[in-house]
Amino acid sequence: MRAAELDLDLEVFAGPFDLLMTIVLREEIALAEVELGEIVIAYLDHVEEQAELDLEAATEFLVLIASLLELKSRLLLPAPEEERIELGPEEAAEELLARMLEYRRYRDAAAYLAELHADGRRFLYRAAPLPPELRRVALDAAHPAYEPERLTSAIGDLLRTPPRPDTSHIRPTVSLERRLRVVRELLGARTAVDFDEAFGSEDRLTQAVTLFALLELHKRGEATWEQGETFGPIRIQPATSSASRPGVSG
Amino acid sequence: MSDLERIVEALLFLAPEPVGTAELAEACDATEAEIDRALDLLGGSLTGRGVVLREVAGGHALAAYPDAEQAARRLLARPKTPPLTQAQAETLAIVAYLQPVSRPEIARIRGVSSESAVQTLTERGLIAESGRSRFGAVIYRTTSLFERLFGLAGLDALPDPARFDASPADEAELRERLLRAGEQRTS
Amino acid sequence: MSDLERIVEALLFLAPEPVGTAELAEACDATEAEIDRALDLLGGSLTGRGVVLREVAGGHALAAYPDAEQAARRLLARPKTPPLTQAQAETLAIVAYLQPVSRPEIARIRGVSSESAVQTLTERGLIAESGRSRFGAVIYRTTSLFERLFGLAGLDALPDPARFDASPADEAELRERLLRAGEQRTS
Repeated sequence: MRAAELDLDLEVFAGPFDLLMTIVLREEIALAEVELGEIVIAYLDHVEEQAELDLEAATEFLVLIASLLELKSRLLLPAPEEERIELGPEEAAEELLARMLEYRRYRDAAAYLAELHADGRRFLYRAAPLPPELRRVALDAAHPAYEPERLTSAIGDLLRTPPRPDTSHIRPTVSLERRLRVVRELLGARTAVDFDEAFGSEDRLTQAVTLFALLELHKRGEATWEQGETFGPIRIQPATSSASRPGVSG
Repeated sequence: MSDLERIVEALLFLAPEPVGTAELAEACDATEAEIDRALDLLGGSLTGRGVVLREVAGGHALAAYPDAEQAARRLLARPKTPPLTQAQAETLAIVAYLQPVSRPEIARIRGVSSESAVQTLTERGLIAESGRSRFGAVIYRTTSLFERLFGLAGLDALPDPARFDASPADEAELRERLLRAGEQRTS
Repeated sequence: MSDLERIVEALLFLAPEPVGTAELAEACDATEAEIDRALDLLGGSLTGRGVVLREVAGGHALAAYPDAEQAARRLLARPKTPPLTQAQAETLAIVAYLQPVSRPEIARIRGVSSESAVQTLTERGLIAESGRSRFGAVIYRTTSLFERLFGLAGLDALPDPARFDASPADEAELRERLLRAGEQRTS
């Protein structure tokens, strides 16, 4: 169902949402008297009835309700004094006119582009791959085109991060919460993670706490992990991506 | 058909992208004037054939003769590319004329957020991100695919945008109407 | 040239693979005998042009006239060298300085997934897959084309990143420091 068809039963109005929008815009109903909160509640009720969220309809609703909210807030809140003095009806009209003219230019250019597109679409280009003998780049046809400095400065950019604060004077702590977050992020982006590859370069304490985090994730059913043999690689998978759920071993 | 013409035809047949005159001259070991002449002759000799010569995206390219489009879509099972929606066409026009242009600027001119149009145009390869503005907003440009699909020899082949401006009479009428509306509201 | 001949020429021009007579007949809504005749005429009319009609396994195909091969090699087998984007430059620098290096490692150092940069650099022949790590991740090295395009006599001719911070003593330390910086970026 489109948001516009949402049935409303409000104090000042009963009927579909888009009709309300229309009469508000025609100023047949004073927007100040419409309880926008009720509309939102009506919409949420409707969403709850539906098993799933129709993203397009939800977006449409948000756009409509947002524009109503803005309109209403403008009605309710007096404009700043100076703004009112500065912008007489004539100036306001001029400003609006300038914006409309600018938009119109691109609206009409858009119509022109749409025509070009309709015409250009009729021409089809070849998409066949090159014959194999032409696919390999000839090394002797290559001439220097890049400055090695580009690479050095790129490495420099990657090295140049604020230095790690010196924490040698305090006992190092590694937060379980943070390790949980790190592992979750990693698992969110990949289908499987190798422990050594991901955390092998961390210090021992971090590795240990990470292992704790893994135990926790396993307990919560968010991840599974396996180790084929003692000291062998540990493979971690998010729970959703693995059909079977091997236990912890090794 | 001269040897040079044959080779130019063969190169355009093979090339996956439009090829510029200078590149053709270099590959054929000929002058640009010679290439221009060969292209002229080639274009002429293709009249009435199944392949046409087009000048697009800063180069020359062969394309199938448009009347074969339907048969080609049947053979290659290629769906027709959908036409542009109003929002997409407007967004594309703004990027084409104002590039490089940021997303907030597009939204300001269109008066509505244009996220989904920008995204679709990016997915279709008609516009592409091209760095960031001073204020960190992603900025966009049109791509050479845009020029190819719209049959534009280059960006400068776009007509002067002033051509789309309202006539002075239209502008006067619009102003008049706005002023009247303003007066009604204040009275 | 008849309409059917034009359409057949257009279809063969577009098709990435040889097309059989029956498929052509279906696409053109014609009989196979009509297609055969159109193909005969088309083959004849292409004599002396830059594109020839070939009968190959599985059907009919257009191909570039063989004498154009040298020019085609000059035009098409030439490396593409558009300016590197920041993402590409960073990815290439990581591979150049740390090779062999795995994709996860590149992502960790850059703090973002670098799939598209890796793909573009691979397509342009600047880096290449070079086996797999112990954990099955693809690892990359730079290619000899890379050395050519950067005018490097060899990998040890890469400039020392000394002017950034203190110079890392060796590659292992450089790797360590890059990984640490990468982690700080993402944290």
